[in-house]
Amino acid sequence: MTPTTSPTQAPDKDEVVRVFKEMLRIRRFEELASRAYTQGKISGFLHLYIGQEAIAVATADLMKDGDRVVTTYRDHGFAVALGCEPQRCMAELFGKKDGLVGGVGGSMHFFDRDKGMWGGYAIVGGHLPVAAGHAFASKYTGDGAVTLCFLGEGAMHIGATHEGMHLAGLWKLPIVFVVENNQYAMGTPLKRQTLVDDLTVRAPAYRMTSDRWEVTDVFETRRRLSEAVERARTDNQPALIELLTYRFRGHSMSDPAKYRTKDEVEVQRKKDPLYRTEQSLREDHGFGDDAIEAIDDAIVEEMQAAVDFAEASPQPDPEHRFRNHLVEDD
Amino acid sequence: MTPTTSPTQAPDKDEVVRVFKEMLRIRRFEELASRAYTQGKISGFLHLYIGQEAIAVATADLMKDGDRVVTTYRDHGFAVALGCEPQRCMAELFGKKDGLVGGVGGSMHFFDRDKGMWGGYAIVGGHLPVAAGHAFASKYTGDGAVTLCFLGEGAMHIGATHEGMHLAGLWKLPIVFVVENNQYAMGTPLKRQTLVDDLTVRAPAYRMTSDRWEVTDVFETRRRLSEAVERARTDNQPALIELLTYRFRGHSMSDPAKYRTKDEVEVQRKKDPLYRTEQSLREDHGFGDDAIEAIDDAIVEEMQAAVDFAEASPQPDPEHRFRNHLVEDD
Amino acid sequence: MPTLQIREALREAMDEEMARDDRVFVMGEEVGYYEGAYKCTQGLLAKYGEQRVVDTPIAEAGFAGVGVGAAMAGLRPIIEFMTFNFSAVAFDQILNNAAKMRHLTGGQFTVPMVFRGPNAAAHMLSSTHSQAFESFYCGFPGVKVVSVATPYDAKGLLKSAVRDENPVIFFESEVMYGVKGEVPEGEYLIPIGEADIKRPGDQVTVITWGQGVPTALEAAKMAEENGIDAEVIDLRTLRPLDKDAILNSVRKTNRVVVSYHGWPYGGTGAEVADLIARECFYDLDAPVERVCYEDINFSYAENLEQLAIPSPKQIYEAIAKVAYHSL
Amino acid sequence: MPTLQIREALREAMDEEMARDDRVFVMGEEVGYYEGAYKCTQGLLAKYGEQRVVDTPIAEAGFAGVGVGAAMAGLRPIIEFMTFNFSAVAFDQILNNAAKMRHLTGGQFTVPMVFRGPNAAAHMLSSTHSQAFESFYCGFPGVKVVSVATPYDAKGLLKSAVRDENPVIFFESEVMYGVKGEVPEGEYLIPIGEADIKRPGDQVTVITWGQGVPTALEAAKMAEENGIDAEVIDLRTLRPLDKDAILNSVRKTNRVVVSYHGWPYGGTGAEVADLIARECFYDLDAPVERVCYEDINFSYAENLEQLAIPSPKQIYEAIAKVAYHSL
Ligand SMILES: Cc1ncc(C[n+]2csc(CCOP(=O)(O)OP(=O)(O)O)c2C)c(N)n1
Ligand SMILES: Cc1ncc(C[n+]2csc(CCOP(=O)(O)OP(=O)(O)O)c2C)c(N)n1
Ligand SMILES: [Mg+2]
Ligand SMILES: [Mg+2]
Repeated sequence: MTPTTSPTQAPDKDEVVRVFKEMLRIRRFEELASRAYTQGKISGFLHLYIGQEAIAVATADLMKDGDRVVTTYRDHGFAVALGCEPQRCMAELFGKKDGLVGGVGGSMHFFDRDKGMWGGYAIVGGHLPVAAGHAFASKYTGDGAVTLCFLGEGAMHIGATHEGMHLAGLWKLPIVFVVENNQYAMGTPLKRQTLVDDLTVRAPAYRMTSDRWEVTDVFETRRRLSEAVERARTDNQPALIELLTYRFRGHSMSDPAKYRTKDEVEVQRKKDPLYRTEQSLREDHGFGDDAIEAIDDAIVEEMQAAVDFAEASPQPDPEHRFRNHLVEDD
Repeated sequence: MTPTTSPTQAPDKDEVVRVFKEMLRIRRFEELASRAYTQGKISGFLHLYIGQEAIAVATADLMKDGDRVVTTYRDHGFAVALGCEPQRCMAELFGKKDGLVGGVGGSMHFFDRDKGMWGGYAIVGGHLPVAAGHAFASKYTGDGAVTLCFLGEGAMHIGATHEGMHLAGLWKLPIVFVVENNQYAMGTPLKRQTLVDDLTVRAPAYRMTSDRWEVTDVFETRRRLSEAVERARTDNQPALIELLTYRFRGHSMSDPAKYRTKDEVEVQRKKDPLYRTEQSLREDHGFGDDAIEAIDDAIVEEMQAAVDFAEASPQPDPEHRFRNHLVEDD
Repeated sequence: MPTLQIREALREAMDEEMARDDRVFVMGEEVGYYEGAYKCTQGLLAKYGEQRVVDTPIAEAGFAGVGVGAAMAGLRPIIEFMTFNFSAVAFDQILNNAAKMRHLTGGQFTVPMVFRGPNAAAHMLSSTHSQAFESFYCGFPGVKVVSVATPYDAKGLLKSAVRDENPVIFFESEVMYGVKGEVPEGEYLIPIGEADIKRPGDQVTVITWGQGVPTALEAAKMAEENGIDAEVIDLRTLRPLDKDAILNSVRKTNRVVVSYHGWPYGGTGAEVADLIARECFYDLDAPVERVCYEDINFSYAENLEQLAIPSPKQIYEAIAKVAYHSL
Repeated sequence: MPTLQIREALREAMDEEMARDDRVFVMGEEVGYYEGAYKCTQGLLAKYGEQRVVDTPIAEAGFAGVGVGAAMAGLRPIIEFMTFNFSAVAFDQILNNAAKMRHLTGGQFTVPMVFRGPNAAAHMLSSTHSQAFESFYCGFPGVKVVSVATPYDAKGLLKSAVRDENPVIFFESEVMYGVKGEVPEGEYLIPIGEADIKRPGDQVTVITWGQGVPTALEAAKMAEENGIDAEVIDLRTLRPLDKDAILNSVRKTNRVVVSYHGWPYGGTGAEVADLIARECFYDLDAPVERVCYEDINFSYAENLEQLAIPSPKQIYEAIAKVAYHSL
C-alpha cells in the first residue's frame, strides 16, 4: 500500500487507517511467529520488533525504487513493511524451502533484494561498513538511491560502527544511519553502555547532520526521517538519527526480560505508536470496537495464512546446502 | 634528570637547559639511527620522532613511579625521555642481544617496564584497548598510577581506538589519551583522513575532558598535560588531548615524503620546540654558539657511544628465538 | 560424587578461582546482571561485586584488549565471549597482543588470561553463529587452546587455565552446557596438554574433542555392537597437542578416525591426521579418515544443518572403513 | 617477451581490468596519491581519478566492508591491504560478510571482489608484521585463495581474480615485488584453481607456493646436483586445491616434501599433507615431510628471523630424506 499523503502533509483518515494496518500486520506477524516458536516450529534466535513497528512503516513510505534498507537481526518489521510476502517471511522462520532466502538464513537474515530489503545482519555493527559500501556504489554509479542503515543503540560502541560511519561521513555518501534506541542491548540498559544520554553527540565527528526524537507517532517519524533521506539523496549528506523507542518483548525469545519493571513497561505501553494510532482512529476518526476488530481479523487471517503456508512448505532440498557458497555451486 | 621546577612554575635557566638537552638527546639518537639505517646496520621499519620530541620530554617530567606510557611504533623518543639507556635502545635497533627487548622487537617495540615504558605497538589503534586495560588494573588495585596513551591522528578512525576510548570513558579509568597530530598518516594529510579540524570533537561522546594546542613549547605542553594527568590520577577522569605537531622526516625511512612542500616544512621548522628552546637559551639566557655546541658535543658523544655499543653487542643467541612464546619456554 | 552440568562446573571453577585469588575477574557481555547469556556466571556478581564481574558494552576488540592490558599489569582476567563467533572482531587483539606480548617484550610481560565461551555450531543459528574457531586459534604460537566436553574436564581445566601464566583459549559449547556428569567435591586441577581416553579400546583409535566427544562415543558403541573395539581419545587440549597420547594409541590400534565439529580444511583435524600419517607411517594399516563438518556455510534449516554435522553413523562407517570391516 | 617485476605485472593487471570494466576500482591505504606503499598502484590515480582509485583512512574493517557492500551493489572492488597483517582487524568482514553473503542471501547477492596485498614475513619487521594468513583464510568456505610467485602468474591470476564472481583473497609478497620475469604482451588469463609445475622432475615432488617457490627451486637445484630429480609444484591457488595436479605428481614420484613460508600447525601445509597421505596411502614410499616456519613468533633480529624461515638447504635435506638418499 502506498501512502496517500506526502511525508510533510497532515494525514487524512485513509492514511491513518493504512499505517495502522501496516503496523498491525507486523505485530500480528510477530505474535504468530512467537507462538510458533513456543510450539517448537521455529528455532534458533527470534528477535521481535514489537513496539518498534512505526519505524519500519515510516521508512517504507520513504523508499524509492533502488533505495535500500540494511538492518540487524531484528529485521521482520522492515521486511513486512517493505512488502515482502508474509508467507515467505514466515516460511523463512520455519526454515522452509519457500522462505525468503530458501530457509538458510532464518529470523536474522531476511533479504529481498528487489523489495529494497538488503538484509538482516547478525554480527553487531558488522553491517555498517557494508551499508556504507552500498551507498558508495550509489555515488559511484550515480543511481540516486539512498541507503538507510538501522542499528541498535548497543551497536554504537563497537569498532565497525565507528569505521562505517566515519567513511560515510568522509566520503559524503548518500546514507542515513538510524539508531533504534530501544534502551537495552540484551539485558544491559543504556546507562551501563555509555555515560552519554544523547547518542547523536557523535554526528559532528562524522560531519553528519543529526536529529533525535521519541517515536510515538508514525507520521512525525516519517516527516522528520524524510528530511534526512532527502538531504542524502540530493546532497550526498549523510545523517545520524537517534530514535527513542522500546521493545515490549525480551531481547529474543529466550530472554524473560527480568531486568525491567512492570511499571516501566506500562509507561511505555502508553507511548506505543500502534496503540496511539488505534486511539486516533477511535477518537479522531470515529472507529469503534467493531471497525477495529474487522481490520484486525483480516490481518490475523493474512498472517495465519502465512503460518499455514510456512507449515505446508517443504524443507529445503538436502542438496541445497551445497549451493551458493561460490557462484559456481549454483 | 628530574625537573627542577614544577609543571606550573615558570622554568628557570637550568630547567631550560635540561629540557633542551633531553630533546636534543632524542634528536641526536635518531639522527645517528637514521645514519645507521642508511648504512644498512638497522633494518625493517624505522619511524623517526624528529620534531615531536617535546611531547615525550614533557610527558617524562610528569611521570610518577608506576605510571605508564603506551605508544605507537614511533617510540624511540619516549624511551629515551623516560630514561631507557640509549645504548640498549640503539642495540635494539641493531637487532642485538643487549637491545631493550633482546633484539626481538626492533624499532617498533621498545619496552622497558620499570622505566614506565610500556611499549611501542605496531598495529594502528590496537594498543588503545591494552592501555585501557592497564588503567583498568590501576583502578582495580588502587595503585594510583596513570596510563598515558599516545596515538597518531591517523589512528583516530580505526575501530579499536573507538572501543578503547569508549571503555575508558564509561568505566572512568585513570588514563590520558594523547593524539599526536603530526598532520600526516603516512602520505595522507589530515584533510583526507577526516573532514573534522578539531579531533577533540569526540571527547564528549566518551565523557572525557579535552584540550588541544600546538606544541611549540615544552613547558606549556607539560603544564597543560599535567592538568589532565592530575585529573586522571585523583578523579579517575579520563581525557582526550590533541597535540598539533609535525614530523620533519618521512613516515619511515623508506618514505621520501614527496607529498609536502618545502615551504610547508620551512614554516614548521620555525615552530620546532627544539629550535625554539635553543633560541630561548640564546636570547633569554645568554648562550652562545660555543655553549650550545658544548652541550651538543656531549650528547653526540653519548649517542655515538650508544652506536658503538650496539655495533659491538652480539646477535641474540640463536636459541633465543624459542624463548618467551609461552612462559614455559623461558 | 555430586553431579553437575557443564555450566555449573565452569561456574564452580570461576568461583573457586575468584575466591582463591582476588586478581581474578570475569569480564564480558551480560556476565554480571544478566548472569551470563548461558548462565555460566550465575551468582558471581552477587558474590564478588561489579569490580570483579564486569559487564561490558558490545566491543569485543575493546574488552579483549582490556583483558590483555590488565593481565600485563598483574591481574588475571577471564574474558567471556558470548560465543566465539563474536571473537572474530577481536581477532587482532588475540593474534597480535595476547599471543605475542611475552615474546615481543623480551619476557618483560606475561599475559595470564583466559578467553572462554561457546564454540562451533549450536542449533539453527545460521552461518555467522555456527563456526568452529580452533582452526584459527590453533594456527599461531603464543597461546594454549583447550576444548572441554564433560563437567569434570570443564572444571579442572578451567581452573588450570586461570592459573596458567599464558593466554588460554577455552572452548565450550552452547548445546553442551546442560550436559551432566560427576564432579568430585573439593579442589582438583587437570593439567593443560593432556589428552584423555574417554573409552579404551584396541582396534581403532577415534580422536576427537569438544562436541565431537559424545558423537564419537555413540559411534564407538555402534562399533562395539558390530564387533569393533574403538578407543576414543578426547584431546582436551588442542594446542599444544598431546602427541604421546595420540601416537601411543595409534601404535596400538594401527587405525585412526579423526572426528570433530569443525570445517575440514586445515586446522586441528588436518594437523592431527598429518602428525599420525608421518609419525606412524609404518604403523598404519589404513589411511587416517576424517569425519567433520561439510565444507559449507551453515544453514538455518534444521535438515540442512543436521546433514552438515558428523553423525555417529558416519563416524561408525569411518571406523568400519579403517578396520576394513563390512558395514 | 617483455620482462616485468611482479609489482608491474600486478599493476598491468589492474590497469587492464579497470580499462576494460569501469565497475572495477581500487581502494586501500595509500593506493592513490602515494601510489601504493609498495608501488603496485603507481600511475592508476592519474589515469582513473579519485573515484576509482580511493585512498582510505586507516580503517581496514571499514573499507573491507565497504568493498563487500559495493560488490553486492554491482561494483567490482579490489581492496588492497597494505599488508595482510592488517587484515586481522577486518577478519570479521571477510569471514562473516564476504564469505557468507551469497549463501546467506539464498543467492540473491554475489560478492565479486579481490582482497590483495603482501603476505607472510618480509624482512626484519618483527612478529606482528611477519605472518602468513593462508592458514586463516583457507579455513572457511565461501572464498577462493590465490598466492603468486612470478610476474606471469601475478598478472594472469589477478585478472582472473578481478573477473571472478566470488571473493578472492590474493596473496603477494613484499620481498618479491621486485622479482622479474617474462610476461607476454596482450591479454591472458590464468584460471584460478590450477597448480603449475615450476620444475618438472620424477623422483620427489616438492609442493610449495608464494615465497616458498624460489626457495623450493633452489632446493631442487641442490637436489639435482646431488642426483635427485625433484618436481616443484607451485599450487598458485590454495583454495580450492588442485588435487589432480598434486596427486598425479605424487603417484609418479611416490615421495613428497611440502614446503612453504607459514606456520606448521594446520593450514594449507597440513591439508595438503593429509590429502596426500590419505589419497596416496599405497603410493607413498616415505612419510610426507613438511618444511616451514618454526612454530614461533618472529623476531626482528636478522639471525633469529632467518633461522625461522625454511632455507633451500633444509628443503634439500627433506628431499634427500624422503628419497632415502644420504646427504
Ligand atoms: C559482535 C557481536 N557481539 C555480540 C553479539 C550478541 N548480541 C546480539 S544482539 C546483542 C544486543 C544488541 O543490542 P542493540 O544494538 O541495542 O540492538 P537491539 O537488540 O536492542 O535491537 C548482542 C550483545 C553479536 N551478535 N555480535
Ligand atoms: C591496522 C593497521 N593498518 C595499517 C598500518 C600501516 N601503518 C603504519 S603507521 C600508519 C600511519 C599512521 O599514521 P598516524 O596514526 O597519524 O601516526 P604517525 O605515523 O603519523 O605517527 C599506517 C597506515 C598498521 N600498522 N596497522
Ligand atoms: Mg537496543
Ligand atoms: Mg600522523
